Amino acid sequence: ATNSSSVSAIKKRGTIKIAVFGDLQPYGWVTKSGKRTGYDVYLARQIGKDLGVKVKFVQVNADSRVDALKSNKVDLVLANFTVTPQRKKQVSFAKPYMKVSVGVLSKKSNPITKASQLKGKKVIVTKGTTAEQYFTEHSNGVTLQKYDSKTQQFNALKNGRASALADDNSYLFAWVKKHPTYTVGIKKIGTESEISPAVKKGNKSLLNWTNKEITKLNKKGFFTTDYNKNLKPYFGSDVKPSDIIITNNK
Amino acid sequence: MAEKLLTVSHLVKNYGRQEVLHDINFTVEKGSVTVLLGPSGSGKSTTIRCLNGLEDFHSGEIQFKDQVIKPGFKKWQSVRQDIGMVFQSYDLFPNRTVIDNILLGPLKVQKRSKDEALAQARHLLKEVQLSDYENAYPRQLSGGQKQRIAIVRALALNPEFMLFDEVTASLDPEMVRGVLEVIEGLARQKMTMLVVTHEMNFAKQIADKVLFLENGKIVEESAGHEFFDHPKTQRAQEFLNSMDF
Amino acid sequence: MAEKLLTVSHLVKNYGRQEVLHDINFTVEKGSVTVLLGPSGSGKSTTIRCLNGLEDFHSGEIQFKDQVIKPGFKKWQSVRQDIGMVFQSYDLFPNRTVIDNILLGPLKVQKRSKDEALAQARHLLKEVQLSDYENAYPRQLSGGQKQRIAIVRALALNPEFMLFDEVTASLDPEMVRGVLEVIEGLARQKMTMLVVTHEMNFAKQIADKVLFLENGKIVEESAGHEFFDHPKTQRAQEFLNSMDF
Amino acid sequence: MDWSIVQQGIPTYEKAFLLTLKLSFEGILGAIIVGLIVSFVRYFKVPGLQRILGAYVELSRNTPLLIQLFFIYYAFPEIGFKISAQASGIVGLIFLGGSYMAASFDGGLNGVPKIQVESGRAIGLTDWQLARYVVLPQGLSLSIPAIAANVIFLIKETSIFTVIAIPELTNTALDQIGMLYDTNEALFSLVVGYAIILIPLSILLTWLERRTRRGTFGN
Amino acid sequence: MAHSGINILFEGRNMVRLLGGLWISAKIAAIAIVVGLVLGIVLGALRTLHNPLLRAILRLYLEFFRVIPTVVLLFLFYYILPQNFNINMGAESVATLVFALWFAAEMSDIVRGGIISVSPHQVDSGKAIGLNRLQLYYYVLLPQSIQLMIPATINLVSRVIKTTSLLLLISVMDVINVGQQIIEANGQRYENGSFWVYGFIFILYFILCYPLSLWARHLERKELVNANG
Ligand SMILES: Nc1ncnc2c1ncn2[C@@H]1O[C@H](COP(=O)(O)OP(=O)(O)OP(=O)(O)O)[C@@H](O)[C@H]1O
Ligand SMILES: Nc1ncnc2c1ncn2[C@@H]1O[C@H](COP(=O)(O)OP(=O)(O)OP(=O)(O)O)[C@@H](O)[C@H]1O
Ligand SMILES: [Mg+2]
Ligand SMILES: [Mg+2]
Repeated sequence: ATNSSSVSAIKKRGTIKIAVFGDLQPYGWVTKSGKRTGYDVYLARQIGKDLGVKVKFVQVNADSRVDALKSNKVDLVLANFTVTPQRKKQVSFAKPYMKVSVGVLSKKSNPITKASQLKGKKVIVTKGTTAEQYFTEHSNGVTLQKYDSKTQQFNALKNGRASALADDNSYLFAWVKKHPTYTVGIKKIGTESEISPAVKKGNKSLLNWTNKEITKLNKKGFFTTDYNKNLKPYFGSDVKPSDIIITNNK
Repeated sequence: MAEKLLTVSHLVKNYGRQEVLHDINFTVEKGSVTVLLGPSGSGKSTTIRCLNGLEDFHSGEIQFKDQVIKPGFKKWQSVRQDIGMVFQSYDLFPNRTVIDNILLGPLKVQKRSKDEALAQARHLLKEVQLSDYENAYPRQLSGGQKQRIAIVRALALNPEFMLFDEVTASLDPEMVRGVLEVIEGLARQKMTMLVVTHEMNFAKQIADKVLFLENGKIVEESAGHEFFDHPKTQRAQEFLNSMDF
Repeated sequence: MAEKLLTVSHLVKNYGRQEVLHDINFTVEKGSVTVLLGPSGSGKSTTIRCLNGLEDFHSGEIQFKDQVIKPGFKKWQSVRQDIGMVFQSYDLFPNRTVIDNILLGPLKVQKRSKDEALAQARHLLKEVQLSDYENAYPRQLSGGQKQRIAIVRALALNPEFMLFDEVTASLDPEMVRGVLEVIEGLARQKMTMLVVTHEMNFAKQIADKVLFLENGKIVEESAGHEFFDHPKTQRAQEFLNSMDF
Repeated sequence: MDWSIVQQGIPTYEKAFLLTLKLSFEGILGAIIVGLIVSFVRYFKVPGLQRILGAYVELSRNTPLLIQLFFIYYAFPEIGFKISAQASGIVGLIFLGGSYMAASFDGGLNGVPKIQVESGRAIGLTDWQLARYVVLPQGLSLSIPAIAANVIFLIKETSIFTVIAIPELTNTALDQIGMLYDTNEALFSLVVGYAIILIPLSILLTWLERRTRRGTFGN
Repeated sequence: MAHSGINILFEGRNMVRLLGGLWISAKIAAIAIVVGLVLGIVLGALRTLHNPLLRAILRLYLEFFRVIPTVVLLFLFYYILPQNFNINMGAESVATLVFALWFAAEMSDIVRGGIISVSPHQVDSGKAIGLNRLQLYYYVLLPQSIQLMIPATINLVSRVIKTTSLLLLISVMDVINVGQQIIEANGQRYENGSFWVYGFIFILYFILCYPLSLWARHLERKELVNANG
């Protein structure tokens, strides 16, 4: 079959289908007036503009990002997609535009600051995230509760269904700012990873285009603008831009 | 005159707004057979069902033995032990064997001893020639056999009065005779009975008294043979004509 | 001898492994009434149903007019227009009015003109005294009325041969006469008929020929009166005894 | 499809399978009990209770299990009422299943011919004896096919438990898809898991239906 | 506290968005029901024919859709079809297809049940006046079984509507998905927002399904009266 997600096919179609989150403030979410917004969404709109096509957003959950590409539901994933070796086998990642580690969120009144404290405790994750991956590989006696969506996982934490929640530290920073009774007790667990746009395996044309686009945007300082506009207001003062974004992309 | 077992006075019965029995009066003497005749819908079943409380009635009264029964009467349950009833449709309990059908009343209602009730049940089964079917389930019986068991089930409570509502109407023609013979046997034993039937030859042979009902009224009451040989009303005459082709 | 309309030779019919008709042979003469008698389960209905293809048969052959019918015969649909049948259970289509029931065959099967078929239907309705019920639904009719309509529905196709399978068996006794009178009327008009009935008086009166069936075999074949007055076999004698109480 | 992946997953799916069975069993048992209570209350026309249970039945039948679960699991704790995920699942299944079971029992009890009740009365049975010896045994056996159909329906509904993070079959498969991207293998194991439970039940159901239609339960 | 939470529904365009989500669910259900109804009637009628092969195939079709939970069907169709057969459909089309096929399967069983419950005497007497197979279905079997089928069909319709709640699992922007967006975006301002949002969705579904349930009950009661009368 021909590549229906190649740059020329997209241009011909006049729309690009991009997978984003809908419930992950401040990366991909929907305002009360129904408008999609966030760091990833901002990037997605820019990509659409630079391609000269309309953007059609497809809202995904973490566990459906790979299949959304594989089954041609989307051309590009911009949903806080962390690059991992397993995922590299399934999809092609472009150059990274963010960095991230797994963090652990807990109640301020009963903070968890060391991995050893998690032993025998329940920890909330979202299916298909790097956090789930990490704790599946380094279980250390942790019981995982696996949810489908971000809404569900934070809801469950608020309801006290587990003692901690593990996810990318970048969202956790944002979340605790709005929920001051919680803290990101462990800021980094495991190694630091990168977040990249992803395309279907073998879609060279869109991959190359995206790589060039990221380099170009970097030169223009796009990501700093994006950070200041979409992320900064959500983070506490202890988070620096360099903790999150990658600006020296070669 | 013989002793009266049942007296029905001014019985009125409504279904909703429709009055289906208007001022019914009759008596039943102990040891006699009364046959209730009348066209379809004339109120025969309704009359019989009022007599053992399956239907409430609106006004009038029923005297059964010493018991005076008025509308709203509550103690049917004890009265029913003295009044056996057999219906047109097969009504054995399909989930119980023949013997369990028969013993349910004697054991659970009358609290009689198992041995005694069983002995009587077997005796009755023998009389209707169905001893072999003690442990059969109703579905294994023919229609005629079912109706004979239904009669035994009613008799097992030792009732003083039996009601039969077209008990052969659902049967294959060949099965009818066996059932009627059982009822005839009871008549010979001087069981008091009220019988609704469409079998005219049988009615003629068995009736001490005939009540002819039409539109919820008793329009003729005669001694048995008299009714068949010399019906008084024209309507009864027509009815008899229509019954034998 | 009169012309033969139907000849059945060596007809054998199985239900699964059970053979229910064994080597049935008989003929039906044009304009005659043949009555099929026999105990329940002897195969009367099965015989009749084979004659218009409601049941397949196993071996043997049926000759109807010029048509020779062997097992696996496919063109029943055209044959059936010449053979009317009326069943025991009320079988009018409950979702259609009386007149629609009657006209379905003439209009949809025989593709006759509406005017002509309607005129004939009204004529037939008048003959069975049900002109007033043209637009009634079956549920508004009594059992006897339904059966008379069913007969009309069959006649509306102008069949040369009519089959009746215990058409009065589900009726209230008072309704029976009206239906039998209609069949009698047809006999007087020399309609060829094969009739299964349990009404012995009627059978006696109407039968030109009687076939007595038992266990899937014709055990006796006689002229009408002869059968009732002097049955040849003991089994037929017993059967006749059991039928009149 | 990679069979070695399927094989590796067997122990995980076995656990999920057993959990699905356990939750189904407990939920269905509860639903049957609730159904019986509701049905009896309606059959014997218990005043007051009849109305309350009527409202329950309407709420239960006319809303999706998913929302019922969201409510029990995510929303109720916000107003101070919290139970575990598995308990929420079971409660949800009972809440939903109770009304379906009640309808099946109703069908059975109302299917007992009136003549049966009358002939019980005619031999002098009390209301309670009538229920015990006549209406219940016949009514319950008449409701069996409908109950079996509900059992199948409710077992399938347990797949929705995935939204409250219960590691039953569906949750396990979605997890495998999300984390390891073995979509084909995961869906295969999932379908096999349900098939092992449901195909025998479905065959049983067909048999029960045929049996009832043939009237072997009847007179 | 309860006072403030309910306002989450009236904040911004939240109400309109929720209703928009409901509209998508309703649209998918409606198309699936219409398509499934037609297909189901045809398949149901075919299942009453005495063709063993056809019956086996249609039976298998029914069992497949009856045994496999709808969530799983949605995933199967959403992921497997495009990857293995190179058919590409949007989430909404996949959902519509799955619901239509599922509806048709269940409907075929209702239709078959209705048809075979028409008394065999009716078939006999239809044949006896010479009707052919097609005429038999058209004039006798279908019209007589429709009354029996309607209540069960209404129940099935209400099941389909309720099952649209699963659409969120395949990324359709249905009412629940929208609800989650709202809860997430407003979570910190309304601590018990999820109670009110889920409560509102609960009521929306109830409003859609309750009239159907009343209607089905009414018809069932009418049928009971007809059967006795
Ligand atoms: N449950 C009921 N509700 C309303 N009307 C009824 C009911 N049962 C009987 N009727 C009416 O009461 C009248 C008397 O009916 P009943 O059954 O007593 O007649 P019957 O003489 O026994 O007739 P049949 O010979 O057909 O059994 C009829 O007009 C009938 O329509
Ligand atoms: N569909 C069937 N399947 C199997 N056996 C059948 C079937 N129909 C009839 N039989 C059997 O065939 C035999 C003949 O039945 P049939 O109905 O022809 O008898 P009948 O003489 O018409 O009896 P009745 O007077 O009761 O109507 C019986 O033994 C019956 O059990
Ligand atoms: Mg009566
Ligand atoms: Mg017969």
